[in-house]
Amino acid sequence: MNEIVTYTSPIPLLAVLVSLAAVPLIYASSNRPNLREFWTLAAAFIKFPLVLSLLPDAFAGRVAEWTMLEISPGIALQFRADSMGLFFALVASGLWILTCFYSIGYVRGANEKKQTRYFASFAVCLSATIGIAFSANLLTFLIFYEILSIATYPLVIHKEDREAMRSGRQYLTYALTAGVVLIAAIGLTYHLAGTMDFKAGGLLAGLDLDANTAKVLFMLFLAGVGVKAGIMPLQSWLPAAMVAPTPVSALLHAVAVVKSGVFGVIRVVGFVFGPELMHTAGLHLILATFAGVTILLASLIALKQDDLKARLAYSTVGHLSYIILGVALITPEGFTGGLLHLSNHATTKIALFFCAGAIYVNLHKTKISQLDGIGRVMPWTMAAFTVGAMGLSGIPPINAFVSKWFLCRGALQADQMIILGIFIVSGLLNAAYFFPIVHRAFFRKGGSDLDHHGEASPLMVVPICIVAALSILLGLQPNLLFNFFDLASGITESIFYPASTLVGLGGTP
Amino acid sequence: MATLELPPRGDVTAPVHQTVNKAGDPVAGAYFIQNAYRDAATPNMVTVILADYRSWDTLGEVVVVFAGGMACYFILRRRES
Amino acid sequence: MTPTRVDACHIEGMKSQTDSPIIHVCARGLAPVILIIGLYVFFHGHYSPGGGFQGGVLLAASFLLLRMTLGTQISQLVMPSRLTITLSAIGALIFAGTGLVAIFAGGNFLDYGFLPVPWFDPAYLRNYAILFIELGVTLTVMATLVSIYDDLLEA
Amino acid sequence: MNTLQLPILIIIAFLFGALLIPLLGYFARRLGYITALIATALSLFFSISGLMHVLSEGRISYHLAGWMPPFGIELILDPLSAFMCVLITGITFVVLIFSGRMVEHETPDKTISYYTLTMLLLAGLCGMVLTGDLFNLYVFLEIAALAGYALVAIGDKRAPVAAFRYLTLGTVGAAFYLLGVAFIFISTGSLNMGDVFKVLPLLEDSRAVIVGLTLIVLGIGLKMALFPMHAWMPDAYAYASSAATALLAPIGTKVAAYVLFRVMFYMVDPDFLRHDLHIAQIVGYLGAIGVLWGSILAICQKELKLMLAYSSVAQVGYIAVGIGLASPLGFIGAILHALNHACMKACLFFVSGSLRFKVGHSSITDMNNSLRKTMPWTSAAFVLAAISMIGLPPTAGFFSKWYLALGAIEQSNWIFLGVLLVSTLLNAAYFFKVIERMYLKPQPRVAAPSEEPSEDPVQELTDTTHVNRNEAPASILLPTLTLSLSLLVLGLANAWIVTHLILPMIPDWL
Amino acid sequence: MTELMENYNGFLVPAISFIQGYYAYLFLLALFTIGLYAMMMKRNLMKKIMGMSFIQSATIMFWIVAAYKEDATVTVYHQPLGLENPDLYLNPLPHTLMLTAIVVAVVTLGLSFALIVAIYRRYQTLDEPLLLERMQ
Amino acid sequence: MHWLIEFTLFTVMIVAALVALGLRNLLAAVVTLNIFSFMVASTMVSLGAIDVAFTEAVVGAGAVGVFNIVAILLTSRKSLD
Repeated sequence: MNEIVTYTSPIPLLAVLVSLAAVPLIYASSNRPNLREFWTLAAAFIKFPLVLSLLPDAFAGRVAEWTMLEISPGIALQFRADSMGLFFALVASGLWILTCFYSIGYVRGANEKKQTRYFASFAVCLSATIGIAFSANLLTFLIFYEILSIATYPLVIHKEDREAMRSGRQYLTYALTAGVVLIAAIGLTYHLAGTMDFKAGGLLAGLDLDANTAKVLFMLFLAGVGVKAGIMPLQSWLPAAMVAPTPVSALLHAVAVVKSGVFGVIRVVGFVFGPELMHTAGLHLILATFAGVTILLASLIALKQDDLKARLAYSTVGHLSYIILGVALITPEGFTGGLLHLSNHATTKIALFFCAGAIYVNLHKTKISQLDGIGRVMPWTMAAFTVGAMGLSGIPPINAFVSKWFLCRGALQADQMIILGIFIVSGLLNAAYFFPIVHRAFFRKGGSDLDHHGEASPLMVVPICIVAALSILLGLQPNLLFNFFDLASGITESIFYPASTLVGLGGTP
Repeated sequence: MATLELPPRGDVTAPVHQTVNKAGDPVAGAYFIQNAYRDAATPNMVTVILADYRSWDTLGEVVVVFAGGMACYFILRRRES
Repeated sequence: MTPTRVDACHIEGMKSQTDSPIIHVCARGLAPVILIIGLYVFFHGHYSPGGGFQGGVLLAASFLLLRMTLGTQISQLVMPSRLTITLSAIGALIFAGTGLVAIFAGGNFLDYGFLPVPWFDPAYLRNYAILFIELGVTLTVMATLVSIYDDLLEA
Repeated sequence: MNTLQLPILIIIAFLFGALLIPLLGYFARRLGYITALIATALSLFFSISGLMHVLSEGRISYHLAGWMPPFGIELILDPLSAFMCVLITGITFVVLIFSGRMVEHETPDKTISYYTLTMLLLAGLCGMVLTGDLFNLYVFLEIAALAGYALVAIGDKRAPVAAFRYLTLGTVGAAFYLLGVAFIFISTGSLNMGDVFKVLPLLEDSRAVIVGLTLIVLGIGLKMALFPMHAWMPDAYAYASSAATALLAPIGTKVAAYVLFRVMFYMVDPDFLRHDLHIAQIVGYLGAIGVLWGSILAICQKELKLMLAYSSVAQVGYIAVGIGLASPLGFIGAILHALNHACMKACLFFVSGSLRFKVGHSSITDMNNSLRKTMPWTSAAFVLAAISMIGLPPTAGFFSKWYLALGAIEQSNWIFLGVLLVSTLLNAAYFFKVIERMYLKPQPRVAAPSEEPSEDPVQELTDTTHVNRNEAPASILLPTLTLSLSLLVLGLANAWIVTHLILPMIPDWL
Repeated sequence: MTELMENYNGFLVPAISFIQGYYAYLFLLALFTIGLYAMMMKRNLMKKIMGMSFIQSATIMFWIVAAYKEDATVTVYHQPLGLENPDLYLNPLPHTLMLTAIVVAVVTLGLSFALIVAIYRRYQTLDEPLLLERMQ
Repeated sequence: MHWLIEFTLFTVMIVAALVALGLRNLLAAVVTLNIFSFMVASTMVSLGAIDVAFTEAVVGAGAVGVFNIVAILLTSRKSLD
């Protein structure tokens, strides 16, 4: 176990900038679709290795850092690839590659307009997401958070019809309000602490904060990041934003944007307030209440949805709160479980969304009631869908089971039987709203209109299968490929045992 | 009511009429009376102040006049000749 | 309210020559007197109330009198409309130029003590410099007032 | 020339420009524009070297006509005024490049007098900024105001009425100011701001001084369009010609705000400002109301220029809020916002000007998504400037709000904080309304007759992708893009600006 | 009788000296208010301009009153009086300033007339209700 | 009792101002305005500001008077109030 050492390296910056640099290229080649999509792919293929290359250092307790410029006296625009950020960046950039291929298949298949703008916005969104992941202080975080809000707007209104515009307005209202509240929260934090740097264990930890101040501040933060994380009174933009093309829903509204919100919650809990302050000021109860209510309500609402993407959206709302509830437990196991669920939910949910998109492009069906018998037409797709559904319901071989397992252990550790109950009940509800779809797909006879259709284009099916396979692999062996498990437990350790301030070299304490 | 705090009309002891102000700096009015003739050999103090001590104000005034003329020209003339 | 014929007559009446011989003669006689008074006020500004501005207004008054009585056409001969703006710019330039000369001579802007006129002692240098810049003031004020009158009638 | 002459050179470059343009324009009309450009470039050069001189060697006190301050008039070039001069001349330079074509287009037979008035306006504004004498400030205020009234009066059919309202209110403002100066003068015996600063603490609790200051603030508030006194501004800016609006809107109100700064922070005794006198707070609260009121009215507007003008009411409110905070952070926020807002507003008015130039109107209701085809760069510049106006990072607009918000938090002034945050949303409401129309609203079924006739009307109805590009000419487009990009640069470089330019201007006592 | 005298000394003398000292300010305040009233309430633009000129005159007079000294002469150097005692001459500074202010006021009035003419040319009226009606 | 003269002048000044505002015939109002202006000038003389008084007289009777009349003749002579 060694001390954390920071060293200067431009890699975090490059990882942020690479997709941003692709934007002008994408615009320049707007008349040549193949070249344009080549730039997107190139950015994706450069970004992921860049992020990956930071991983060994993180395990060795070395954190790459890059200070760009002072953005306000005493506060720099600073990137730091600590293990928490790396965790999120890996998920986002890794899934971007798959989404790229899928997007190409999707937009060509669906004959979308404005493809250039679509790819450009997508690239900006990814930059912002990686920026959020790597930001070393609250102001940097805020900047990328707002960029993400704005860059997603063109994607939400992509269809440019009345409904899309209404959703876009709703989305902007929520996102900007959140940003504004976040400004207040960050300003207050800066005023109280005199610093903005994220610190494992909490930058407000040693400040002897008054409980009421802490509560107000926490509520501000919660409102700020909670909007993106879809916590219950603030969730309604998310189902509305499902008018966006499916790859957008898949990557952004299941992974990048909403996970940025969740990531923000984790940052706030673990790096701004710290477990101790959370306990002493009773903040974890507030968080847990919100998250618990969200899980149950979202699952119940999802049951009633007939639109496939809407059901997935509410399921997303519920699962985001899983992560938050895990974090709110303030136990090491719960925290680890939450982090793992962040990555696991990403892979499974993206598989589900990909499937929904493939169904839409191939069969132009969006309603669940229309899905009778499509399992025979699109076997691979629906198989992947089944894998995702199993995962989210918490059935063992899939990766989401692992995280749920840890979450439950965390609840036990914290002696919170109600929370344990919530986990179990919502697992059942998940199964209740996913398996009817699977049932319809495979065990009901479809209409005659399905006869002339086959599987979707390979550009879409292959990514779907890869994600599904990934879900299973990660379920069997959580440490495979990217050592997500070690990373998660390392983060947990650094937050809960800040005395040692290190990232574990594999393995829990 | 605030006028009540002003010195009454014709009060010789008003701050404006002193040679030094409360902070001990000289006051302009008395200096002008005492030195205008000496500085510019012109008996009319107002002229001296107008055109020498505060000639920048007067230049401003001339420019105001010019601006007024130009403004009327701009607004009313249909075409520049 | 549309422009009535009366109003139109006024406009025409103001631009053309007046019919009344009394006004005609009086104005013709009065204008030069006002001109002289204006010049006197301007030159005597050092010793009594008066100076550039008042002189300029009086000069302008004499021209305006001519314009009002003789009509715009004839009074162009005394003071052409197209010259007014130029004259007023020249007047202001005289003032500002004096200041600029002081800068080039090494002093601050408008510091007449530095004007490169060697044969005066400073007080008298200031005295004459004041007269000189008052000339600029007079020109500008006179020209501008005439110009404003012309502009009003132009409409 | 001696660097100590810099303060006067900044002003007389404009002054001589103004006086020479009618003379040179006599020979060739084109010379007017060229002279204006040269004068502005010279003044910009002098301002920048003045700023550098001030930062390295301290303030310059320039004694006009060689007389010491209480007797003669003093020009002060300190970091604040130098910064303001650079701002004014820099923005104006860009605006002049922009207005070359615009003026030819809008007032083709009045270019000479237009540029003369422009130069006079700038001479007046620079004079106001640099002077250290209360009465001299009045004179230059009137120069700037007269030129401003005239510039506003030409444009729309309703422009003269707007200009008349501007004139009456502006004159009342100037009269208030002059009366306030009379109170101060009578109580202290001096017109020099430095002298007044020294004497005011010795006059204990004099009501005359308080009334004088109130009158001054009232007068300047009128010029600055502070909330209840903003009635003249929207109409004046909306009905004036595009070139005139682009010139006046970014800097006109800023200079009035600057005067408020001078009076509040450099002339008045600090204890006075903080404890006895609540003028600063009142200004702040008025500004806060103005922020909300201006934004709400801006949402209701259907015409782009009018909307921008109302948003100016709101933006002036931010500066007033910064004054009301009376703390270093508020000071930084207000000054930074003056800079940012000047760039943003200039850019936005450039866009509305280009729209009028090319499309013929700037009505929001008539906008549709053909704009993104015909004028893609202009639309992009608008979006960037709008984002900055809303105050989203990393554009410039965010950071001024950020400092103001920090200042409000520091003083636990939750009302100001709330206003700042709510206004962000209101700004977003009206700017996204425009952006939505610019990019998303489908073209009408029947092409409007005022639009340029297309060769094949049927095709235009069915297919929007074949709209020809019809971008504004380079001399209009380039300044627009430059300013919109400068917003990003200003945002990223704001720390540098704050530490190197703004921190030196904060008075010690603050 | 003595009562009346006491009354005179105790009340009237201060009252008269108060009036003597401040009546000018109060008159000017009234004039200023009249001007403001005219500008706000009068509907004819010409009347508004008159109100404006009242405001300007009031402001200018205010300064002139402030420059007044009891028992002092005009601001022209007079040999027998000498220059040493400033109390013998009126304060020339406000006079100078007001000279400038008057010029500014005149030019502003001139410009406002120009605007009025321009407005009349477009709308054929100077009365605000009609004007607003025709502006629609 | 010098100040009583001024007092009278001030009174006439205010009355002239009110009358000028009240008159519906603008030409008459302008003449009243000239009376007002003359009163101002007289008050200034009484206060010893001869330079200013001279200017005010020249301007009030000359420039502003002429402009006023021209403006009224060019526009309308009647006023609503």
